[in-house]
Amino acid sequence: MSAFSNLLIPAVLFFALGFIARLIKSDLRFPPDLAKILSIYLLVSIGLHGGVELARADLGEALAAVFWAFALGLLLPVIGYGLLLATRRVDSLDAAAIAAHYGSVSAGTFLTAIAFLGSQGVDYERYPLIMLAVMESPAIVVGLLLATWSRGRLAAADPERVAARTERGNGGMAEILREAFTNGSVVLLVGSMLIGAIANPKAMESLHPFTTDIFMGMLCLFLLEMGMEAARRFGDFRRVGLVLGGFGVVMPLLGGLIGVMIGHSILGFGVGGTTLVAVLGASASYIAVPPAMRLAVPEANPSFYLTLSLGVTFPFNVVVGIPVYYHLALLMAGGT
Amino acid sequence: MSAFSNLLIPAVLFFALGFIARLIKSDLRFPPDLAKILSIYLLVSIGLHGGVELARADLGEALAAVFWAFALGLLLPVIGYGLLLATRRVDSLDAAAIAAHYGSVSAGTFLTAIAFLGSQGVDYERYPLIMLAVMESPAIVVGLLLATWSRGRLAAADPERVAARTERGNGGMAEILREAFTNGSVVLLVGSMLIGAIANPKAMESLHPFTTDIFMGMLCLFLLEMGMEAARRFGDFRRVGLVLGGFGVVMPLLGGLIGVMIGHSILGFGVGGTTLVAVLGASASYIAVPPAMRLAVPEANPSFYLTLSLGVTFPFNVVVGIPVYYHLALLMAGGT
Amino acid sequence: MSAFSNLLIPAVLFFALGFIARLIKSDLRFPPDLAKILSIYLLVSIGLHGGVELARADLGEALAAVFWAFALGLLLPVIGYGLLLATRRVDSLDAAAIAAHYGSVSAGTFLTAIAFLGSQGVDYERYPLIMLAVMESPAIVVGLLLATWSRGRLAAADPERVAARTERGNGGMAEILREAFTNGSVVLLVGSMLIGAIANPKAMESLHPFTTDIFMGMLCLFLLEMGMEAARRFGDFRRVGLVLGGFGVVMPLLGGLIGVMIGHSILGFGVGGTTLVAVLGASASYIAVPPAMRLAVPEANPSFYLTLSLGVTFPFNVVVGIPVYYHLALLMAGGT
Amino acid sequence: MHRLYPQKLVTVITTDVLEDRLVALMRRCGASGYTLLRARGAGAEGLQSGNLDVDTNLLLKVILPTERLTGLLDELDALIGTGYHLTVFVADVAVLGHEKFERPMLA
Amino acid sequence: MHRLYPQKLVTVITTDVLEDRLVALMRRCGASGYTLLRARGAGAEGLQSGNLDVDTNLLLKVILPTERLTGLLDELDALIGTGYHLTVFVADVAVLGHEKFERPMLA
Amino acid sequence: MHRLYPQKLVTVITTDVLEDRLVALMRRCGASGYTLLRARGAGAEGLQSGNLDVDTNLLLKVILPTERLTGLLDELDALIGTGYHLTVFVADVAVLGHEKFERPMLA
Ligand SMILES: Nc1ncnc2c1ncn2[C@@H]1O[C@H](COP(=O)(O)O)[C@@H](O)[C@H]1O
Ligand SMILES: Nc1ncnc2c1ncn2[C@@H]1O[C@H](COP(=O)(O)O)[C@@H](O)[C@H]1O
Ligand SMILES: Nc1ncnc2c1ncn2[C@@H]1O[C@H](COP(=O)(O)O)[C@@H](O)[C@H]1O
Ligand code: NA
Ligand code: NA
Ligand code: NA
Repeated sequence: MSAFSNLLIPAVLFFALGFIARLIKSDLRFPPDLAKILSIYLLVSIGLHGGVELARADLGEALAAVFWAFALGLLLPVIGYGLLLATRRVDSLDAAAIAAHYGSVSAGTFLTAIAFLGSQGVDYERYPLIMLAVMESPAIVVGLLLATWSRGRLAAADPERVAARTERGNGGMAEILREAFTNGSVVLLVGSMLIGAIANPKAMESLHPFTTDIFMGMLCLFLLEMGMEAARRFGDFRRVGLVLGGFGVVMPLLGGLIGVMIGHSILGFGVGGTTLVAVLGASASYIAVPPAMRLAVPEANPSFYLTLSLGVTFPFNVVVGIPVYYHLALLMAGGT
Repeated sequence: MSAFSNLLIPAVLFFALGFIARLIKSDLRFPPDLAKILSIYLLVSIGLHGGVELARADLGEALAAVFWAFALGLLLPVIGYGLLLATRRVDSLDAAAIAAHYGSVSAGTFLTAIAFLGSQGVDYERYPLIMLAVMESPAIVVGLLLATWSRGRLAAADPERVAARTERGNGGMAEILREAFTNGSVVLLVGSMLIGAIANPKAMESLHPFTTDIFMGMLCLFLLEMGMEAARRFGDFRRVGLVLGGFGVVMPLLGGLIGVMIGHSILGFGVGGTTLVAVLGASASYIAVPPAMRLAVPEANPSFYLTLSLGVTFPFNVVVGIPVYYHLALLMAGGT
Repeated sequence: MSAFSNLLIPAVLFFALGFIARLIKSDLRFPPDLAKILSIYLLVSIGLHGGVELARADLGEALAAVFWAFALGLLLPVIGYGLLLATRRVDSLDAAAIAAHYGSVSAGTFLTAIAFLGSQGVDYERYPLIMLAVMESPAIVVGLLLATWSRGRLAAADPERVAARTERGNGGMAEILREAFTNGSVVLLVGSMLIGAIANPKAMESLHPFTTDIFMGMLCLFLLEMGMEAARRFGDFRRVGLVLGGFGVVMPLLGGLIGVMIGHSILGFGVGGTTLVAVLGASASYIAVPPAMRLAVPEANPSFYLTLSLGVTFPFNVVVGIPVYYHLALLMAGGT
Repeated sequence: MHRLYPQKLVTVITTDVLEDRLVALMRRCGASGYTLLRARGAGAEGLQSGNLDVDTNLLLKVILPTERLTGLLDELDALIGTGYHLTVFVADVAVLGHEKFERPMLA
Repeated sequence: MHRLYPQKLVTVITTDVLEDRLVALMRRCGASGYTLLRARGAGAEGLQSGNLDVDTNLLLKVILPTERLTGLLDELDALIGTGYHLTVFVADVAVLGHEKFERPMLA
Repeated sequence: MHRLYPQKLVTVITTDVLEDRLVALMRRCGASGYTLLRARGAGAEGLQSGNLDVDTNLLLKVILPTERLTGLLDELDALIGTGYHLTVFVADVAVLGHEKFERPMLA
């Protein structure tokens, strides 16, 4: 029943509407800036909420959450990289770029999960909001390290090909770190979180109608557009093939499972919080990581990582994944 | 007095402000995407409202409303086509394209009418909301049929000219129907209506601040921009000439009259609902139909149909028409 | 303490976030239309608020406020022009164009001041809202007059150089006046004010969620973008140099001082109202005046006036100026 | 000297309602890619202010090896023949990395 | 062979504050239409980031029969003479359907 | 006759993620300015729909005195060598006021 009720959440229905609009070749189009505007709005709003929670949070618990967010962000890309190389469908630079996406998160998926929990009447811990803000950057860094390492191996195998590259480089480690942590959406999310934490609480209340009341509507519009975008990318599925497409489903399940374990067993969250940590593990970035990879791993083909993250994993999570992670979390909670 | 009070509605005043801004050659400009964003917002919001009503509606009454919406959408373009040919100011393909606009509706005009009724403290039936969603497509189909038929007649008269055209065609009837029903604004409006009807009612409530509370403000901004756009088109009036311009005033009066009769006598609505059906009949599309005509009837000159629909009929309805239809509805109600 | 609490206002914090994002070379970018959309929203909302106040205002007091707004708008550019020529860092046409900015106002700064007063729990008179709407145009006119006069002097000194110019002219005085008073943001602000004043009060209430409830959030987004823009302009500081940069700090202090005197001693406002008049005096336009100058004084280099108004004076006012003017107002109030 | 090779740059300006149709046409003609810019303007069909869905123009640029030009122009001519208004012009350009433009897009 | 006729493509890049003035100028010079693109950039007048009304550029393209070029350039020169900053360049292009570009816009 | 001088117009189309890098490159090569247009498109790297930060293209135009062309093309070649996908083409244009294009931007 709860799996079905997922499909009665307006946000999910709007996602489906967008997806279907493309499938039936409707000429529905969003102005190109609308998705960008909505995503700025969503990041600022989640950031402010997270900040208010941060200010109230127990320091020890918050630090544990941040630590495990980092750990997830570092671990998942490595697992993904291994899996991708094992498929033998992409070269190692593509694998590095794709893997980085899975260590990071998708705010759209996370927010849909919150709407899902709301519709189930399930309460949740607020720490995952902080984890969301933390998880963008580590995955970028790991992705770039994997790419550098791959490039080294390729250079050893075929010195000609990557000569130009290693010679000029793409900035050293310091530059990589700077770019990972000054990424636009990281700055927006972390900055808003800090503002939410330090700003005058009364002034914060005056923001409530903007950041909270109209939030669901903005999320619906965003998912409508993302549904169209996902369908557009899904159309590139042929390029990606079945095996790689399978990765786009297996990897979130794996990430979700690891997330459930961390959320339940390590962080000790309830069913709601555990579901959200699972979603952090399962979801793949389509906003922060792609530009970072495009800049730093130009050899990787963006149609691979965009198709997987946006065309496969995103719809999978929104429609199937979230209820699955929720049931896993229920199982774990029952099992203790 | 009520005619005057129309001019005290903020939405109408913003329309006037936009119109005047262009007349006095102000350099006020809206970013090109703002009108598109606002119109997406308005369609989604009306759709959701309509859907909530649909879920509650009496099936028999709803079906009757849908049936008569179809009938209006099919009938009005035929009347318009006849009138236009009678003016001898446009060729038959232009007439077909223009006529299609008058079988469809203008959401902006409809919403202004709702604001007008609100300011008069007049309640209204909700079925016209459903009719609004239904009326976009039939008119497109009739327009394309009229165009195909006109093309046939032109081909008979002058086989050379339309040779290329008939040879390659613009897709058959199936394609025409698909395009009419997958038109972007149809998908947005009908899709949102379905979502409003099936979504979890509690979740729908969380959308209320977005779809209802800020609605009037968004409508005002939209009408401000539309006022500018109408004035810009009105400037092309010379191209259109007085006779054709007259059509832009007579046709909505005719459509409004037919609408009043259907609303009052057939559907049995009160004054509010009857006024809204009249507005459906009177208003001309400037969002859904023009692109459809541009694609399918490329021989027609867009400056004709845009000037008439946006530069003449739209301002006429907003300023003069709505109070007139309301008084007609009052008259009818008194007359029974 | 109150100076510090300025930095706990979300709007100011978002400004700082935007500024810092550029300093740390984040790739955070706003879609180019977002700032324009937000500024339209802000102008319409302030206008409507001002209009409601206008309808309630005491005619005598309102006229006095309007008169002194005009006076400030006429006086400040003349002072600025003199100071700028005294620096000997810019030629007289640049001086005219820069000076015009300081006679006008910055809605962003004004709104930040209102948020500041709110956070201090200080009430304020509403007349400054009306003054804000009045102050855009006079400064433009004075700027153009100063430019015409400068051009005359240059022509006397070097007849060759400005020959083409004086010959064709840029429209006479009538044209200048028309352009100053039909400037896009003037039309938006004054038009919304009129609408707010004459519209049906019950209908105005339905706009409340749009114009008031979500206002603070929209302001925060706007200031975030303006922070980025200010930092971008601040980067051009080298072009401007220290002396001219100093003007960007001294001029607002001077304008603020004059504003405090007018607000307190002439208009008899309390601390809140006086602070706002000071901000009107101190702030420099970066929306209405620059395009007007660009069109009418093409010889002036826009990077001068944009760097000063947006890169220097705007951040100075938001971070330092507002609390300073507030303390000045407190001092004056205490001194009576 | 640089590896600059002469190829043709075709520019098409028209209403953006035709986008899908033009893109399909580019694929058929063996273009290796295409670029779209949003535009406004005016012409025989009146003002295209760019504010409404129906009055926004698009400007399409496509680089083609000279030998594929005729095929493309034939198709564009046919489109004009059915009543669409297109502004089409061709310019000579010199490209960097000419092989790139010889590989047709994946269908 | 195709009916490709040589004409001139004039491109003007400047602040979009000048839009109305440039459009009027195009009409005066007998252009059959014009195309406007929104642009950003930098030059002698500094950065035009495109975020503010005052620092957005526009790029205007106009196709003209060669004999109308001189008139247009004269007007543009005059505009530059009054102090406006314009980036102007002319290219040779070959158009499809040349009569289209010879009919001036309706005033 | 008009003071029209021949110069080179270089156009670069690529992902807008590279904006800062390309602008820095223009400065290094002594351009007097540059113009950026937002674009969409498709090519070897697939569809660039323009809706996401990562799949928006930019089109950069720069006018250069002929003698600075080689330096610019060298740099662009190097960028392509490191794996970036750039569409680059050069056209001959005639500019109004050529001195304007010979003054490098302020650093
Ligand atoms: N002479 C011209 N120069 C540049 N662009 C033009 C010209 N004529 C038409 N256009 C563009 O092509 C579009 C369609 O032109 P038309 O078919 O003449 O209405 C116009 O909206 C303009 O953007
Ligand atoms: N060398 C150049 N190449 C391309 N565009 C330029 C060049 N110089 C100037 N521009 C464009 O023309 C606009 C005005 O230039 P300027 O008058 O030099 O400030 C700039 O903002 C650029 O968009
Ligand atoms: N043949 C072409 N004609 C015009 N633009 C192209 C062409 N090929 C590629 N492009 C543009 O260059 C971008 C990058 O191309 P690519 O590297 O092939 O993916 C594409 O997204 C297009 O905007
Ligand atoms: Na993840
Ligand atoms: Na109708
Ligand atoms: Na001032």
